[in-house]
Amino acid sequence: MKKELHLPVMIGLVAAATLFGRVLPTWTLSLATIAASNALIALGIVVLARTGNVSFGQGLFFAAGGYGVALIANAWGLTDAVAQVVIGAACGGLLGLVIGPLIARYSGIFFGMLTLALSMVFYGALVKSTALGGSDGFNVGRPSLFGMSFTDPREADFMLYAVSVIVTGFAGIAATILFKSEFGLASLAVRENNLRVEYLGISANRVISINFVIAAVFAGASGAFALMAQRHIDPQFAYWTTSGEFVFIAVLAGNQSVAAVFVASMALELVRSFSNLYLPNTWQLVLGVFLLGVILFLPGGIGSLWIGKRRKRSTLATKEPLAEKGAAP
Amino acid sequence: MNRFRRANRTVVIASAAAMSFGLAASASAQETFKLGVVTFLSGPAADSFGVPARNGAQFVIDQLNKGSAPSPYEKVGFGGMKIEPVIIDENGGATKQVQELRNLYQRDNVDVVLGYIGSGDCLAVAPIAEELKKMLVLMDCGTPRIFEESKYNYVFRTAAHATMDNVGLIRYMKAKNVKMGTLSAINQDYAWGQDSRADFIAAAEQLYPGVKLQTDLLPKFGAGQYGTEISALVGAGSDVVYSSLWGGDLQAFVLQSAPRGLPKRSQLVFSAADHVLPPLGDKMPDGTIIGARGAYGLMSQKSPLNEWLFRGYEAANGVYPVQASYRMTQAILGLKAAVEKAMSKNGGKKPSTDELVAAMTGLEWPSPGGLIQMKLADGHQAIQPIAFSRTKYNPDLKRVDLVDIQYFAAECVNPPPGVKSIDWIKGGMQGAKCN
Amino acid sequence: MTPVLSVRGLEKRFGAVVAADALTLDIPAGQKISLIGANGAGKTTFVNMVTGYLRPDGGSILLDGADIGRQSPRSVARLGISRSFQIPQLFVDLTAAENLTVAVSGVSARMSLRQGAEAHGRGEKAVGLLGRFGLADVADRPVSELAGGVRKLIDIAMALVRRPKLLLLDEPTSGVSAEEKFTTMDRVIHAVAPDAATIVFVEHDMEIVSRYADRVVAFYQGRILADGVPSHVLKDQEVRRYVTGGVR
Amino acid sequence: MNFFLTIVLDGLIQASWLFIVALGLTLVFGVLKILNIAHGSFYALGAYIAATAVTMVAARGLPPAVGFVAMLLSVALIASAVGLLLERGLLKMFYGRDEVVLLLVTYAVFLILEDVTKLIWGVNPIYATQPYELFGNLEFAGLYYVGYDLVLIPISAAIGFAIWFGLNRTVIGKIVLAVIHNEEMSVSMGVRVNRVYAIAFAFGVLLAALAGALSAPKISMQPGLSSDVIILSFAIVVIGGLGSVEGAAVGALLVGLARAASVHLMPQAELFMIYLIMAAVLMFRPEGLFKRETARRI
Repeated sequence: MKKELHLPVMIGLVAAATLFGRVLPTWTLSLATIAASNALIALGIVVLARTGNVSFGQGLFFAAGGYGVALIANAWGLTDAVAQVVIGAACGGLLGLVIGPLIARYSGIFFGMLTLALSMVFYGALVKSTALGGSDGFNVGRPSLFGMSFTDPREADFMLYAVSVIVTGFAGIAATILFKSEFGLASLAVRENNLRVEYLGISANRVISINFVIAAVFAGASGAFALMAQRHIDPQFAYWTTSGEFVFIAVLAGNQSVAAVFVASMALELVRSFSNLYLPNTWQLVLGVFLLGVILFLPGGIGSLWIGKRRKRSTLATKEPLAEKGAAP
Repeated sequence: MNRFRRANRTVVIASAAAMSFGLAASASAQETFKLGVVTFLSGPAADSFGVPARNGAQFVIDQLNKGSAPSPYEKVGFGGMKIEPVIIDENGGATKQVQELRNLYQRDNVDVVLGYIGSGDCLAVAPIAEELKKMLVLMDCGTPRIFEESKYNYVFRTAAHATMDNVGLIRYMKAKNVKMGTLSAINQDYAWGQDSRADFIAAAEQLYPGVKLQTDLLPKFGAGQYGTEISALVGAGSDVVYSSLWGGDLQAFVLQSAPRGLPKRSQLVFSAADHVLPPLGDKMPDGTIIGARGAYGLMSQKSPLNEWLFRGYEAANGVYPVQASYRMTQAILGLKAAVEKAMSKNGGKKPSTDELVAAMTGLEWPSPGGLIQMKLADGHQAIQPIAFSRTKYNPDLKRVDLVDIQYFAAECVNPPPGVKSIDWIKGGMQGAKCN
Repeated sequence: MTPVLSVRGLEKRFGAVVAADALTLDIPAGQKISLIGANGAGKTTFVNMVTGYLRPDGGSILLDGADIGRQSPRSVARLGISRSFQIPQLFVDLTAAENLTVAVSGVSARMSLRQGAEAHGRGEKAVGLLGRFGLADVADRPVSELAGGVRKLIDIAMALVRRPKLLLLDEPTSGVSAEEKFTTMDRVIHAVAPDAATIVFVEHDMEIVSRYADRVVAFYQGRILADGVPSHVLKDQEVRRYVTGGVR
Repeated sequence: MNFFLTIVLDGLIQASWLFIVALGLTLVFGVLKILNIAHGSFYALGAYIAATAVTMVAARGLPPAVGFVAMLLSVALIASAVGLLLERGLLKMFYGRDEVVLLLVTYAVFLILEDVTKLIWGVNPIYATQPYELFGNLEFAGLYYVGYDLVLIPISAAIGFAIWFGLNRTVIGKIVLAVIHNEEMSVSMGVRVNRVYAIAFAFGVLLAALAGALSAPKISMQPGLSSDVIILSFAIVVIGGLGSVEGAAVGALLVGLARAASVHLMPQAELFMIYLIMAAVLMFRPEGLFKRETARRI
């Protein structure tokens, strides 16, 4: 279990994945970009889930990041991709800082429902705000990188792909380190028995809040990517089905491998788009069956395909009866 | 349907394979014209707009490929090239649509993408097509913002935007001197509802100075049950109740409001209601003033083209075509006209995207709904005539007839080039030519 | 010298049930005190109130003369009162060592988000503690695979990590077989000795009580029935009737 | 005063169907600990079946009253069958997994049912208004109300009472309650939990479908009917307290009245209202209004 993580290897993987984009057919580039940014937010959900809490409202931070970036971009004409990611992450993180401590004391379904409620309130506010285009949202210009602007579609797509893969990759590395850290262990402890954690003089709420903020930062950055990839933002970013999809990816991936999150979100995108092409009338059905299949045959998530039978350490595959989680003292 | 799918599957696989060998360029088909068609096949807009639009597309494309459309469209397909449609579901939000648009252009190598009903989707996909330098024909979506907020070279909209729906409606009410001292409104709480409401009220203030807005409701999209709203509206008892509701919401609203006496207390005015007449039948109260976002369906003007669509579509689908079917038709016919114009210039080769764009810009073509003119936004935004009428149930035919229909010329209800719609309305609709 | 813990007129009731009725009790440093009483006599309630899990309805709890009656379990723990649980409260999916490691890293003001527990020898400290309870061999096995007696010891070991001024053990030998109970208790007392001088343990088994306690407090319906050296208290008539008689 | 009465009456009409839906959701959660996202789809299913039944009856030229009865019966039969089928055939396989996983399973079911209903009934709107005229109209506070709407109020009250009675006064009900409150205990007492699960889920589906059927005559069935219902009933159940019948009742009333009030007083707020209430309730009473604090023995 206590195997060393090889930083160089992981960085190498990220680099390889980035260069791989060179040989990918163009249409997969933007697909992979979306997949990467979805993976980033799903990763945040996994991080948070290690404390036993699943957020059904990540759309809130996703949208916060997206709108933050979009507004700043349109106001000051700031188009640099990296800067936009940073802004997105900051917007998400700040909101997380405000909300995290407030809802850290809830657990289980209540945590999920509260996050969902908050994101839906935000959604309502966005639909109302005609200044932001209401439910139709508004567009932003294409991103640049370090002063270079990309007019050739393929180059532009590759630039986005590269940035998103690199950022998501490093987020993944950070997460792996976090999971192995003291704090990561304490997070698992909170999931298992937050009462004992308190009795050890550790603040379970603080542990949850910190993980929550990390998840919010990832979500905000992810929002920035989604915005850059589609140059358009609307309240759908904050809608409950959007958040649901991210949880969907997190569960699909399981939490045994960070790479699995990326694979899962790529798989989801592919299934969705091909079923929509060949079965335009029944793509939802295909999606549903696919989901059931994965949950049924890969209980540990897609990750379990190559991680194999390691000791169960899953956050999303072990059942805790609500009775215990209902009322934390 | 099946035929279409099988056809394009092989092509896609082939082209995908080709691309992965890095020869993406050479992957487009020779003597066929590959047309991406995007419309709602699921979700709330499917029944009212999406599916009628798809049926329209299938009817027209079949006819064109058989070469059995009336003049001036008798040529087979697009200038001899068979049309090969790739049909995609528009449901699932702008994010998904942007991705699907990219896939259509880059993976499936369609020559042109045509469709989109949701305003949000149109706003989202337009800039992407522009970036990819691929031609995009928006067929329906309502919001004027698309060309008023930005400029596009590769994007066209072959139907007039929503401004004329409400300007025309007010003009009609004035013409039929409908009394409107007080007004109540119920619109869905999203862009279409909010914009329509704004346009209608603005136009009303021009032609009905001193009109008093009483109850102004914005129920959630897809609410389905309007008991409370109806109480509020009946309670207010205004002269006129305006609504831009559509589809299931509109049907539910009519079904629930009729027995509660709303039609008796107030004149109902629906800006886009033709598509609910077939399903509602005798449930639609007589004397309701309705628009169809064009001179469509039962309000369409007699012409060989219109006969062709109306009868043919009815025969194929069991119901007569409504606005979405017409709008799809006029989009496809417009594209056909552009393709053939371009080919006449370049000596009959399959035109390049840029040749197509040049041909489409400022184009005019006859359609079942009347003459379409790409007059606004430097020849990228269409204007078209529109009609309004009152409902009257016809027990013999068991369907709602439309009586005292009045037409309005395109220039009468659409802003002139270079003026923002809302400013035009608020400025008293200067330069409107209403003969 | 002021007692480590002094409780004054402590009140707590659950509906009709009186769990603490004007409890007053002083615990000087260095004592090993056993709380006895039938089920529902208020022993565990007392422990829960002292450690901040339950809010007393009235009265005060002083630790070294400072009132801690309104503190949360977390701050009480930080102030120097630790406890073990009747039902061991462990992180069952983690290994024994990891359980202790969480406890150890909890002592430091802030936990590292980068370094693993191996850093600053916290892992060793954890394993060391396990060793002291003779559990070194199970260090890397998940708690879910361990027997009840072992869990009990781990639970106590975790309570010890903060070297508490006052250690409360809730039925340390419950669920331990009759023949093992003395060895277990010897282990506990021996293992605890270097870190915690003052110990309060809730106990049902009178043999344990008389062997390990140097003072016994008998509870009945939230009141203190008797308080003194075991030999004396265990002979008390009322205690015989209401407490030891009532022990299965 | 009249104005106030109007709000109350409108609120009650709203609450009546919301309550029936929420009741099913809360029951399923209470017993199976599943937050069933597909619940809305069952509402839609019920509505579609009802419409079909009514149109078939009307086609035979029978009076609307027959249609009304026919629709209720057919929905009751089909829905409970579907419920049993799903629980035994699908959900069973996922018991013991985390809440979230189960939630996603129901999400998948939701997606599948969306398309299945589409495949069966197509996308063209269907409806069956005959029963809507069944109870005439009557004037109240200067407004016309549809008898049918008003009749829904006692109907849903009756259903609510029946469920409450069934749970608290019958053996099977007591067993179900036992499972709701302490599953381990009831298992040790020899309760066949699997059976309780099947029954409870079937009942939940039945209630959702029934609510759909009852609203069918006044709405038009079309794709996307379900997603709005599910969020509403979530809100209600969370407000009332997951797994509590009284909670569902109070939650439904709260939401119904709040909506009515906002429409009459400040239409702008209508979109938020429910979520605000939900967030507020969760903030101050995380377990919802009617859930006992489950203190934990240590």
